[in-house]
Amino acid sequence: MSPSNLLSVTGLHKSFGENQVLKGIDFTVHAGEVVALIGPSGSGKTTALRCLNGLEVPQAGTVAFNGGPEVSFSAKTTAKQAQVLRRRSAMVFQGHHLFPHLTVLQNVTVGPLEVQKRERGEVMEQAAKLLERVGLSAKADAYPNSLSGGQQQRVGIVRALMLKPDLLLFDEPTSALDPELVGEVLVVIKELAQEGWSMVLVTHELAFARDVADTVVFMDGGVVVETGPAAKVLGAPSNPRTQGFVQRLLHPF
Amino acid sequence: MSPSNLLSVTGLHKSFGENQVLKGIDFTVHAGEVVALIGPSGSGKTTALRCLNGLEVPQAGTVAFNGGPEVSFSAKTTAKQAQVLRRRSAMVFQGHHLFPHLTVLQNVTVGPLEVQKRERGEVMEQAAKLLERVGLSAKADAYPNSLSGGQQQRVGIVRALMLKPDLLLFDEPTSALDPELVGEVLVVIKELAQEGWSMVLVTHELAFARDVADTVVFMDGGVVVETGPAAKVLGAPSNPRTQGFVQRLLHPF
Amino acid sequence: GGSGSGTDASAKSSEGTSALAKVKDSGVLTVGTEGTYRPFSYHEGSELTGYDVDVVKAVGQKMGVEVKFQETQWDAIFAGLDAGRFDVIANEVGINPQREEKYLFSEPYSVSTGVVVTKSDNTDITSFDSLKGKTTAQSQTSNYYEEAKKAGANVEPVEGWAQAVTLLKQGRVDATINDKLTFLDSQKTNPDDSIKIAAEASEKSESGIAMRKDATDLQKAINDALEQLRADGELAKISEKYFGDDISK
Amino acid sequence: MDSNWQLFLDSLWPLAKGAITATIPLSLISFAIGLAIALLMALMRMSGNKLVSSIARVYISIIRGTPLLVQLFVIFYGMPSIGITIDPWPSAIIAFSLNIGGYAAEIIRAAILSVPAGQWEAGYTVGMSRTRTLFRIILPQAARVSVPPLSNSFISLVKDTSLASLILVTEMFRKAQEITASTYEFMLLYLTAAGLYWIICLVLSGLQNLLEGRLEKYVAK
Amino acid sequence: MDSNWQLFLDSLWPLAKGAITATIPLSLISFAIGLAIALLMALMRMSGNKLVSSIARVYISIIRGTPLLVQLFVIFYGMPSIGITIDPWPSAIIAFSLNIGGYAAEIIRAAILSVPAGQWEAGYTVGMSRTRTLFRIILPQAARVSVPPLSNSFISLVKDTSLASLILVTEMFRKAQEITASTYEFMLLYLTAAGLYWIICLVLSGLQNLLEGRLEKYVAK
Ligand SMILES: Nc1ncnc2c1ncn2[C@@H]1O[C@H](COP(=O)(O)OP(=O)(O)OP(=O)(O)O)[C@@H](O)[C@H]1O
Ligand SMILES: Nc1ncnc2c1ncn2[C@@H]1O[C@H](COP(=O)(O)OP(=O)(O)OP(=O)(O)O)[C@@H](O)[C@H]1O
Ligand SMILES: [Mg+2]
Ligand SMILES: [Mg+2]
Repeated sequence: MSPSNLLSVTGLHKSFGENQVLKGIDFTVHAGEVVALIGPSGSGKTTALRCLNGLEVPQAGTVAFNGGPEVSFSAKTTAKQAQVLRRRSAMVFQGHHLFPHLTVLQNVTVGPLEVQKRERGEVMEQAAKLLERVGLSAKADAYPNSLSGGQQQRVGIVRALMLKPDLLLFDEPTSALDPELVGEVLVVIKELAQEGWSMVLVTHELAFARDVADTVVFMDGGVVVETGPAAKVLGAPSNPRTQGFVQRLLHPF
Repeated sequence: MSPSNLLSVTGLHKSFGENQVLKGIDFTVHAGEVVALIGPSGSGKTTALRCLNGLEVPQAGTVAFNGGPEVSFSAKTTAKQAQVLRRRSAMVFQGHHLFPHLTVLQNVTVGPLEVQKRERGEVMEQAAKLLERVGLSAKADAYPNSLSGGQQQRVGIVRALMLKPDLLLFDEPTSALDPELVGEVLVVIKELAQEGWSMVLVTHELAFARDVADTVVFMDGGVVVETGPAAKVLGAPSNPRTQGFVQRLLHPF
Repeated sequence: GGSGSGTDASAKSSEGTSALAKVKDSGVLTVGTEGTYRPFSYHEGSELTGYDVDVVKAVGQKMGVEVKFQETQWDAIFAGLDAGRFDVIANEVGINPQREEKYLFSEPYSVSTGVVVTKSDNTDITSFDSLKGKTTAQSQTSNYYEEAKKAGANVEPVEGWAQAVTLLKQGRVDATINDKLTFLDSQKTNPDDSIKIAAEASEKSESGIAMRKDATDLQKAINDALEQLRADGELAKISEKYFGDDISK
Repeated sequence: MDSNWQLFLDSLWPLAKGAITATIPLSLISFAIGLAIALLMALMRMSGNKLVSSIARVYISIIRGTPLLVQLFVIFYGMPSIGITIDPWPSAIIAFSLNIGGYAAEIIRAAILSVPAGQWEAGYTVGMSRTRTLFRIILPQAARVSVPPLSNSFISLVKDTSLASLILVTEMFRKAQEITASTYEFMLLYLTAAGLYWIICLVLSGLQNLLEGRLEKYVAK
Repeated sequence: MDSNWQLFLDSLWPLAKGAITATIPLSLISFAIGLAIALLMALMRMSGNKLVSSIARVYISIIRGTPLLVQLFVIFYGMPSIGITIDPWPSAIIAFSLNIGGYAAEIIRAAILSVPAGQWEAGYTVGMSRTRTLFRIILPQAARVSVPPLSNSFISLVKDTSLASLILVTEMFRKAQEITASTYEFMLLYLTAAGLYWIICLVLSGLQNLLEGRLEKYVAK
């Protein structure tokens, strides 16, 4: 592993019953790099991303963080064994999945306080700073249901940041949002990217991917079809499947 | 009413309890015209559209089709009185709302056969033609749950067309769809527009609106802020609220 | 015992027709009974049988009417009589002053003794009086519920004999008071030497056919029939059949 | 032990006969009528008319708040005092139907409310009236959601029919009591009856699963 | 009529006392224990282990498929034959708890399943274990969904406690029967008891509404 590699994914295979969803996925994330994972619906993007967070257990392959943990999967790997990966990464879900019975502040602090057992003062300070940063200081004591979709998704991002992960994982963070609210979330993600956070981003917002991603990984049918710099893969894709997909999204009618 | 006017909407007022949602809406649809209704979330677009189909009963104002029906609303108007409007218009919903317990064919023919009591042979012929037209002949006997989102929405459009309405109403017909499937639905709507169907289209797809709409109506806070040719309102809006909104959607980050 | 209160009723019925006339007109005497109270009213296969059942059948014969049985649980039996669901109850209903306040009774057709049943190894219960402070299991069916209370016992209500004996054998109660006949019959069916009769009541208890307060003419007709059955030995014969003994007087 | 075994075998047929001739038909008929009442009550409860919905509320509250035993008593033993005398079987069916009517009303109401509002509107937009939309569009979908709780009610009803013995209906549990009365073996007989109830309930649960499978496609996804 | 009125007044206090000293505490205690059993059974039923989930299935099926009366009898009259003699009150509490355990297990299972899968994953992603996610994240949300059906079970239980009279527990209905035994005024006493049950149930429904309101925010929207 080269020293600047934060994460190496090699040979991931994952089946659900008969359905082989990942057929050997390889890619690398360097420290500070933004990787966009794109591809048609059903191509396995979500599944691949979830494997990085130990939410899905592949049957073969390796997920290795520089400095550990490193998990080599086999048919016998259990969910418990996969969960060590959560020490380094944190996930932001498409549907935000905030805890509806906890306030915004409780949502973002429950992990650090109750699981990581960090010191209360420090956690509260961090929470205040991050909520401030996404413009939600005033909402700390509100319940998620009283927030707009964009606000909920921003809280979701703070919840992930609070865990101090080395790698942020986003699964279509704006696709469940009202079109007008998409911008406010993309702006936050863009700022995080500019600050040097490492992230893997599954998205259909190709214009956004072109703007913020360093590398684009195009998946189709459970394999990586094309990988390269964002401008190259999205602007002048070499593979015809990539071309068709990009065309369909950028010029739908 | 000028003879080319298909529909005139004047002074629509609608409140839900204390919440005044429409504060006097006026616009006109000419025969063969495509009107796009745009505006921020909560501005009352859906409510206005539903009033045209008698799904919502405003407290004041008039909805008049050329040649009737014409309904003048007051606080006493009942849902029953409003429902005559359905004779001329048909609605395509955001979430398609197909009947899950009926096949595709039953979904599109239940109205003509059981409500309009039209002749079976003619109805079946029309259904076959329209399903063919949206590329779903093969799915006539499938149940909605087995279709993709884009297919479901196309069936929703056929269900509306089967009623032989003079005016088609679309409420964000693609906003619940997978980005890749948006195109196939927009293409169908665009073709209908080119064939000369009259329609009112609530949408956030500004690029699409600019392409297919003749007239754009921009609503905000329950009133019509700006109305005009699509190229004008979307390209060089005169009102600052319109400008802000268009800017936000076209350049989100 | 007997139906001392029968005389003060002026034989007027709510609907203008007397209870007897109703029975005579329809030709049917409807009888409420439990059908689960051996050996008085129970099922042999699917056939309803028992001492009370046979007696009331014979009464019907003498009266020249058909007898129809309605089976219900004790909880509902007086409610059924009140509601006119049946004309009479034949279910070894003990005659006591409380009941006589609300209902009419025929002359008794069954005279028996209440017995205190305990476990065989019990030595401290020897009389009704020694029940004071003890726990007994009684079904509300019988007079014995009241008698146990009178004796100062702590009464646990149960559904019937079988349950009472189970409680007794499990040591959850000290005794149960019931009809001697029930005890004898159960010993005949299920010989069980772990229980015994510990004491016998000095007073006889009498059971009769119960009917509504306004049915004085019906009461008279039934008494007449019982009298005839007594006279021609039929009653004694029925009694012999079930108990090997004449318990009708 | 041997004689217990014999008694068990001997009592199986009488008990099963009680189930076939009374427990099961009583349950089926009452449930069918009860469902109709329940649908009516559910619709009344959802009505915009305050009076109509209050009537349904009170009805449902009384049915659910008072013991079934008392309901049976009132109909069979209480009604004659106001001049209405109803035979045992009709009384039992009336009481059980009214009871199911109260319990199932809430189930049906919840099921109707669980169908997305958009389904009503889709019905309207193809021109259907409220009533037609209800029967053609909403109820078929509500059916799927309501099968599990309704089948619970039905299973409860099967067991509750044992109360009918109080109003002169000879059903399975009454048979068990009859045999108990002459054999004094109540544990054995009650267990046998329980076994038969269990079998009936297992069959019903099996049917429930079948039905749920059939109705699966009726749910909007 | 006057003497009926008098009897009604006279019996109110004994019946209410029966409710306060037996019906209500019996219901409350059994329900609390029953919920714990139900949660365990629901989790077992959802377990990936075939054996564990089968045990729960059979338990639930037997409890729901056999009459409560028989369950009470087995525990009170049947257990001594295998050497276990339990007093009336504990017997009643055991029987009712086991019964609620069976019925509520399915309710709780459905409620847990109704919480979106994403909530589990959100728990995992902030580092929680399965158990912590269950108790900290899932159950609070399942609570809202399960309040209406659980409150139904509770209301049924209140009325079912009348069966405890069969195993020597003197609760409200038994009191009514005792008074009946000396006055023979069935309808009056039963209706009075029914009225008291109804009042208890109305209070419970009121509490249910309060609780539902409180838990409203717990539902993901
Ligand atoms: N838990 C699961 N059980 C069974 N099949 C699954 C599961 N999760 C995903 N799949 C299947 O795996 C395939 C890939 O799914 P995945 O969600 O990874 O695709 P995706 O690329 O994220 O698609 P989309 O763009 O629609 O989100 C699909 O065929 C899907 O049906
Ligand atoms: N049935 C209803 N009852 C009460 N309030 C309603 C109802 N329908 C809509 N509203 C309110 O009316 C306002 C306008 O809603 P409407 O759905 O018409 O907006 P919209 O412009 O379509 O927004 P969006 O772009 O989010 O679809 C909102 O404040 C909404 O909360
Ligand atoms: Mg995905
Ligand atoms: Mg809208």
